[in-house]
Parts: sequence; C-alpha cells; structure tokens
Amino acid sequence: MAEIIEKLVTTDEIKADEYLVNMGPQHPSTHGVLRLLLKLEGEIVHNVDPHVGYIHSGIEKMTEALSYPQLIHLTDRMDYLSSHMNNEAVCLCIENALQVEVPERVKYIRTIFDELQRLASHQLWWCASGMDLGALTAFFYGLRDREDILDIFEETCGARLTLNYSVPGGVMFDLHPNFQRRVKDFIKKFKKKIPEYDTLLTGNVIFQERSKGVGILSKEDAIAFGVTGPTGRASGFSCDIRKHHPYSAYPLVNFNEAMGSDGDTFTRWKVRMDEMWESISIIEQLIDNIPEGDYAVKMKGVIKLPEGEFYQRVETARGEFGVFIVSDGKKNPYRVKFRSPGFSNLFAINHIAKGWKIADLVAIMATFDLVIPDIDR
Amino acid sequence: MTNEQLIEHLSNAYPDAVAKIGIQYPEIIVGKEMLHAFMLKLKSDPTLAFDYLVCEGGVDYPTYMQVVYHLESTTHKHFLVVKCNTENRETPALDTVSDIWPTAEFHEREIFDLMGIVFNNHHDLRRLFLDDSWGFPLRKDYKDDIHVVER
Amino acid sequence: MALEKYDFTPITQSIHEGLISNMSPLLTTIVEWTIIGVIYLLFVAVFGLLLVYVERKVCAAFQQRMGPMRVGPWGLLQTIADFIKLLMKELITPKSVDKFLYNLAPFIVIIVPFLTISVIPFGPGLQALDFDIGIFFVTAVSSVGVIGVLLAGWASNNKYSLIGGMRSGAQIVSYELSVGMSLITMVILAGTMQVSQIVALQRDGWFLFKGHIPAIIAFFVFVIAGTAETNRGPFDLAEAESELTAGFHTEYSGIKFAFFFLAEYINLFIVSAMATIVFLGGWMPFHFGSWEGFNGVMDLIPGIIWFFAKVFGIIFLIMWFKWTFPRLRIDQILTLEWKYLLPINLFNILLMATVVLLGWHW
Amino acid sequence: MNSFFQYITEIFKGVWSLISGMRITAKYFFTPWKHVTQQYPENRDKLVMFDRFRGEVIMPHNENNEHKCTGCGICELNCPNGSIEIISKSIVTDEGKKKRILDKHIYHLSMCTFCNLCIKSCPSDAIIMGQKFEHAYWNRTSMTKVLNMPGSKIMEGIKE
Repeated sequence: MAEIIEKLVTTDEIKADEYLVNMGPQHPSTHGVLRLLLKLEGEIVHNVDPHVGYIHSGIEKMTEALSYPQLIHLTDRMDYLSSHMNNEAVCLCIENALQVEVPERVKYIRTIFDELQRLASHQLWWCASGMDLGALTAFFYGLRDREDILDIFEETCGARLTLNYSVPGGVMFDLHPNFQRRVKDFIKKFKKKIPEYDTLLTGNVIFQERSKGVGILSKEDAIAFGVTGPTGRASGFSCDIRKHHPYSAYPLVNFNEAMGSDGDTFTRWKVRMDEMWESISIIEQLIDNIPEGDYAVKMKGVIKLPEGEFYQRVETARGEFGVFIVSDGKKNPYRVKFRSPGFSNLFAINHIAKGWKIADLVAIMATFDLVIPDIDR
Repeated sequence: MTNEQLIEHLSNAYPDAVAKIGIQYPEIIVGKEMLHAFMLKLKSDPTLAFDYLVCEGGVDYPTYMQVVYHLESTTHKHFLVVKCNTENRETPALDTVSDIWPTAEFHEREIFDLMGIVFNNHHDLRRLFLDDSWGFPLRKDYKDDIHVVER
Repeated sequence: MALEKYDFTPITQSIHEGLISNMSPLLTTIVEWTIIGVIYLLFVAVFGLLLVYVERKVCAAFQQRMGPMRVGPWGLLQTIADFIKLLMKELITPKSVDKFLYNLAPFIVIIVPFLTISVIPFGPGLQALDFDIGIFFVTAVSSVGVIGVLLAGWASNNKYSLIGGMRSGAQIVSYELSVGMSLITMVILAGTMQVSQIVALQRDGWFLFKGHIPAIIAFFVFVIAGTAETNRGPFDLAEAESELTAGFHTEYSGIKFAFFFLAEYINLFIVSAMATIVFLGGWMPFHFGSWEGFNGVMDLIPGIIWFFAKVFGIIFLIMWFKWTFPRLRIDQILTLEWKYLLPINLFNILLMATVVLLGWHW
Repeated sequence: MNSFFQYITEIFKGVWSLISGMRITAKYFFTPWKHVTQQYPENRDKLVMFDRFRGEVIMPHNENNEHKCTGCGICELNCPNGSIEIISKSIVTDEGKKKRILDKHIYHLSMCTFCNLCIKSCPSDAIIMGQKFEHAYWNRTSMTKVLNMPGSKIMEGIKE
C-alpha cells in the first residue's frame, strides 16, 4: 500500500486539496473484492484507479490442463450470474469447431435458459443497485422473485447458481416435466412484479434525481472502451450479439434490442428494465414450441478439437462474452482466453466518474452491474 | 465489405502481411515493426473503420509469443483477426495500441501481467492482477510448486 | 372531567411532600433529580432497545421477512442479547486517533436526547421540566448532537468518518432551520412556547385540525426535516452504508457504538414526540366535535397511552420512509432544504400569521 | 408565472411518486402472512429437495449390500478437480479367473464442484447425486468419504 501511494504521489502527484481513499476491497457497494483507489477533493471524484485481482482464480491457466467437457464447469465460476451463457459460449465454440449440428430442441432449451438466466441476473442487479442507492427493501423484493427462477433451474439441472447445464453437443439433462408449467407460472407472476419495481424505484423522484444525467458515457467512448451489454446499449452502441450474430434459437424469435441514447445512469437502468420485458417476450415465444427430440447428440468419448483458433461470442447479461480457444489437436486446449464483459466495462468507470461525487460513483457502479470474478477470472 | 474483399484490400495495401480467410474469420499476420501504423490505419480508414477492439489476448508458442487482436467495425459490421508475433520468448515486446483503442490499455496490462509481453509506449504498464514478484503464469514454462499440483 | 382520572400530579406531589417533610429542601431537590435521572436512564435504555426491536420487525414486514425470531418468543429478547454482546465487546481505539475527542464524541451524542427528553410531557403530570420556553429549549439543545457527530467524524482519523461527519454537519445545520420554522408556525397558532400549555390548548381539538392548511403543511415539513435531523433514511447520508461503509461511527465498537445507535433511536422518539405534542395534541385524546358519547369513550383511554400511540404512529411513518426510498445525494439534500422546504416554510409562516390574525382557525 | 406553476407541479408529481412507492411497501407490510422466509432448521421435516438436486455423490447399495461399481475409473478420469480416487484390487474368482474389482471409491467432498460429470460418464450408473446438503463438518477429514460400504460386493450381472 505504501508503495502504491508513493508511486501515485511521485507519478500522478496529489494536489493539496486532494486525498486518497481506498474503496474496497471490502466495501458494500463494490459487490465483491474490487478495490478502487479514489482520488477525491472533498466529495468530488478526481480519479478512479481500479485494482483488481483479489479473487483471480487463474481459470485460463487451469483450462490448459483440463479436457473440453471439464473446462465448462469453470466458466460457471466467472460470471456466476450468467453461468449458463458462459457454458453455452464454450459449447458453441466446441460445436462450431467440430462442425456438430445440435438438435433443434437443444437450441430452444439453451435459449430459454439464457433468457431465464438474464432475468435472474437483471433481478439481482435491480435489487443490488437499489440497495446501493439506499433503497434496502428493493433488495429483498428482487431476491424474492429471483428464487422462482432458481427453483426452475434447480428442478431441471440440479443446481441453482453454477448450472453446468450445457455440454458439448447438447444439454446435460432433458427438461423436467414441470418445466414448462413452472416457467409459465413464473412469467405470469413476474409480469405483475416489473410494474411494481418501476413504481418503487424507476418512477421515484429521488431515484430520478440521483440518476438522470449522472455519469454520461458517450457512444464513441462506449465503443472505444469496448463497453458492451446493456451498459453499452444505453449509450446508443448497438452491440447485441443476439441480434447481430444470432446463435441457438435467437434467429427464430422476434425481439427488440433494448436501446438508449443518453448514456446516463438512468438510461442504463431503463435499458435493463426494458430488457427484462424483451426476455419475457422471447421466453413466451419459445416456451410453447419446444420441439420434441434428443436433448443431446452423441459426442465422442474424448473430444479433440481440430488444430486452429476458434472464437465464439455470446451475449451474457453483462455484455459480450467471448471464448478464444487455440487448439493444437490434443484433448486439452492449448490456450483459452475469455473475453469477459465486466473487464472491459469496469475500466470505463474512471473515464465517466471524474467530476462526480462519491454517491454518484456508487450509482454508476451499480448500473455497470459488475461481477468481480468476471473481471478477475 | 465481405471477408474476401477485406482480405484483398488488405493484402494489396500491405503486401508484407500474411492475409487469409481462417476457419471463422479473415486473419492477418503483421510484422511487429508495422503493427502500430497498421492498426492506426485500420481504425482511421473510413472504408475499414475498425473502431471496436473486441478482444486482445496473448498466446505462448514454443519459439515466439503472439498477440491476437479481434477487431470489429460497428459501422461496416466486418470482423478481422490481427495477429502479431514477437521476436522471441525471452524478451517479448510489441508496440501498444492503447492510444488507438483505450480498452487495449487494460487488456495489455493483463497480457503483460500474465504472459510477460512488454508493450512499448504504454503509458501505465503496471501489473494488473498479481504482485510484482510473481512469475508469468500463462507461459507454458511457468512452474509453481506450491499452488500447482501435477498428477 | 374524565381526564383528571389519569393525572399523575397527585402522585408526584405526594412523593415531593413526603420527601420534603423528612429532609432539607436542597437534599429533596437532589433526591428528586436522582430519581428522575434514574427513571429517564431506564426509559432511554428500555425504549431504545424496544425501538430497535420494533424497527427490525417493521422493516422485516416491509420486506416480507419475519425479522428476529430466535431469541425469546418472536425474538423479543434479541435486542437485549445484542446489547449484552455490545457491552462485552472490546472497545477498539485505532492508532493515531485524537483520543480525547474520540472518547468524548459518543457521550455528547447520547447526552442530547437526555436533555431534550426532559421537557416532553408523557402524560398529565409526567413532565420533568416545564419551561416557558420549552419549544425553544428543544430546538436549541437538539442541535448539540451534531457536534458529537462532527467530533466522531474528525477524531476517528478515518476518511470515511470525516466525510460522514461533514455531511452530517451540513445536513443538520440546514434542517435545523426547517424544524425550527415549522415549530414557529405552530407557536404562532398557540401563542406560547410552554410545552404543557401547548398540550392544554389542544384539549378541544388538535392543532393539526385547528390550524388546518398551514398546520398540515407545517406538519409535513416537520416530519421531513425531523427525519433528516435524526439522520435516518432517505437522509442517512452521514452513515450511508453503501458509500461510506458506516460513516461517522465506522471506527467505533462496543458500547461506544451502542451510544450512537441508541442516540439515533431516542432522537427518533424525540422528533416523533415533538410532532405529537405540537401537532397531534400530546397526550390529549381524540375528540370529535360534539359527539359526547364518542368523546367520553376516548377519554377512558389514559393520556399516556394516547401519547405513545401517536408517537408510534409517527415513528412508523418515518420507518416507512426509510424502508421505501432510495438515499439522496448531499447536494440534493441541501437543494431540498434551501429550494423547497425553506420557501414553503416562510410562506407558511406568513399564511399562519394571516390565519391567526383574521381568526380563521378553529 | 409559468415557472411557478412548474415548481408547484414538480412538487406534487414528486410527492405522488413517493406516495405510490410507499403504497407498494405498505401492501406487503399489511399482508404479513405472505412472508417468504422460512424457518430453516425447524422446517427440516417438510423440506424436500428437487429430485435432480446435486448435493453430494453417493453410491446406492441394495439390501444385500451390493453396489454397481466395477471400479473402472472413468469417473476419476472425468472429474475436473481430482475429487474421486478409485482404489481397485485384484481377486481370484470362483472359476479361478483373475479379476479387478473395486476396493475403495474415495470421494473428496471438499474438492467437489458438483459438476455432475462423473455421474454422467458412469457406464454402470453406480453413482448418483444425493440430496443431502448439510455438509458442515468439524474436521476436514470427515469430508473424505469412502462411498462403497464395508464388505459390499458388486451386483450380479453388471458388465465390466
């Protein structure tokens, strides 16, 4: 710590009115072990220096020693709120490399799971950012409704958070017989809850005062910093992989890309709220039409990718997730690189938080929806 | 531009670079001397306009190291993979592209941290995840007797 | 009059006479002070713990939870267990704090509610001090607490604490104004600052109804400003847990932390009690015009129960605020005060003066 | 004058948004029987996990203390974390043939990530996921379990 301060003092020089504050690694609003070294003047933020790596788990190194089906379960632990999307990304990458066509049923199941996962993630985001802004009750309402989705997950695949449901060539289990009924019940219930969420926070005058015009990220900056997902779309950067590079059953459904243009905290909030409606509509389009068939194609006992480099992009709840696999033809990958949305998003914070107050920084962080293992990997 | 046009355009403009259509995307391997000028051209040329650096990652090969850039143009929607090799594995160094795409600043810090590739002219090349005394864990010859158990 | 049934004056009077017949006047005074002190000490401790329990249960109900359920039936003994835990905890004094001020701050904070509580009439004859400037005393004394908060923030030698302390300073200095002004509005209506007289004047109708429009406006301003003054959500910037971890009391532990905690709840009680006294008729029962039967039934309920029922009503309202709204930002809090509450207040004083002058009140 | 009206409407709109928010919380406050929390250790008897719930790896035995595990070691190979160790021994069967059978199926619960790969890959369905989720132990050694019961045999008719 002393060295870092020394370095900052010598390189960046702290002016007489400025002081340094460590926000984190243990701080209620950093949602994990993220440390932001803030340079403040009074309450005004002058510089944000993110220090990451407190829970770096070396997943990229670990994958080099694992076979392809084995490494999927590690991606659960990166962005644990979009674990199924991460699983799917790796599976799609492997399937593309092997030129395996998965059954239609699998595509539908995967897409429904994606959207349920997105809803669960956005619910957690909604309640956690409500808590960041001081509305503690919101936290419990969000978690209460998220339980229903987790129950659906648990019934079908046995896990609530780290699903490990996608496997190369399909999914691990067939859908539970109750699945469709449960999803429909949930959607019916949840459609009544979102207006409640809106009344509680989105329409609230205090919340609007806190968020409108705060922390504006322009479209150019969003592209330059690689800010994707709802955060990027709020700035007008059309970056929805589901729309531009559709995978699984996304080509079959109609949905709008939730977009904003202002790029402030409120727009980021609104885009995510809109995205919940879009997810619901996608699920509604698919849930009744799941085709019969196999839930997985038979793969070889030992999966070996052909020599070469493969890149697969999917849209997680946070933005664009990329898997870059370099294969040398063996059963273990030569190198796996994960392009995680949180990593790129995080570093745009310094750019937009300058000149705002600490309370605004917390609001900005809340609407960036960071998951720290996603950054640290 | 379609992939073929893109490859043709690039190979005409840069005969030194090796351009081909890979398994998924058009790929181009550029020399490390021309990397920065080439990248600047990719960003600023209106017909190319690669303004979004999707991903930047390093790969450790037996005799050299490679940095792979995945680029996309948000206006033309075309995609390009740029690869650049270092001279050797002992003192790997490339020019930074963080002045072209700000997001590269942190990707390069990550690559420096985990693979030990130095990026020239990077204005803030500190280690990102690990502390300074740590080795470079993503290199293939990385040995850690304490944390890594080999079976 | 049925009210006199529950008057505590004869009891206190007889205690006083019993004491003074046996000892010198000076000693009597000292003994009486001690008794009152002990009673208030017990009251603050017990009521503070009770409020913590109530807050937990109320917030749990808002959040569809059950709240504490383990210690005792329905978790009734939970706060007592917590208090015992806090008593037994180590008092950590961080390195390089300003030791004297650091230790002084919790005491200043806890003294304020003790000073203020003395003028509050809990029921007929249950009032320790009856000044002719009671309201003025309350407004004057209640602003001392901010010194404790500022000291705690400064002396902790922690940047979060310092920011919290400074926020609290700016906030309380601003909102004192609104609290004072809304009380002044009612003083204009009452024509006195003596607390017992203000209560007595509301025998035939609470000031909230007597003073109609200006009184209602003043009531709302008072509740908002009072919430802000007690540092409760949505104005809990001084501790703002998602921004400043715990604000000014980050570095306090054990019983010193409990002092801050207790003071917050007793301040909540005092603000609610002041609102009750000035707007809702103190311990006076609810009377409706000329419905003699209804009024007679209301009179059967003792004044002290009326008082606490009203106080809990307002406490519930303030808790409701806290568990619904997001937190404001410091500049917005000041904007709310200086751009909205203060002009409304000034206008309201004018309105009230007009109403009183023209005799438009009941 | 216009700005004055704006000021007033702003106040009323703001207050209305606050009141409608308070109505939501009040709705839940006054329906306390709709609590969503459960009293966990008390409701243990009624608590039913979903049948696919991944609690721990177990090896079911039938009433004759027989299991289906052949000791082939595929689960050990498929486990990403090394939480399964198979120790096999060779015996001489009644017909005089040499045969490798399972000696100990060791399962390190502390290393398991419940990825389900071992169960999926098991050719004889010898191991399944159990429903127990209360995995707190005083001692780390209790988390290393031997899945086959002492003295257990392989079931008749299980193919090697």
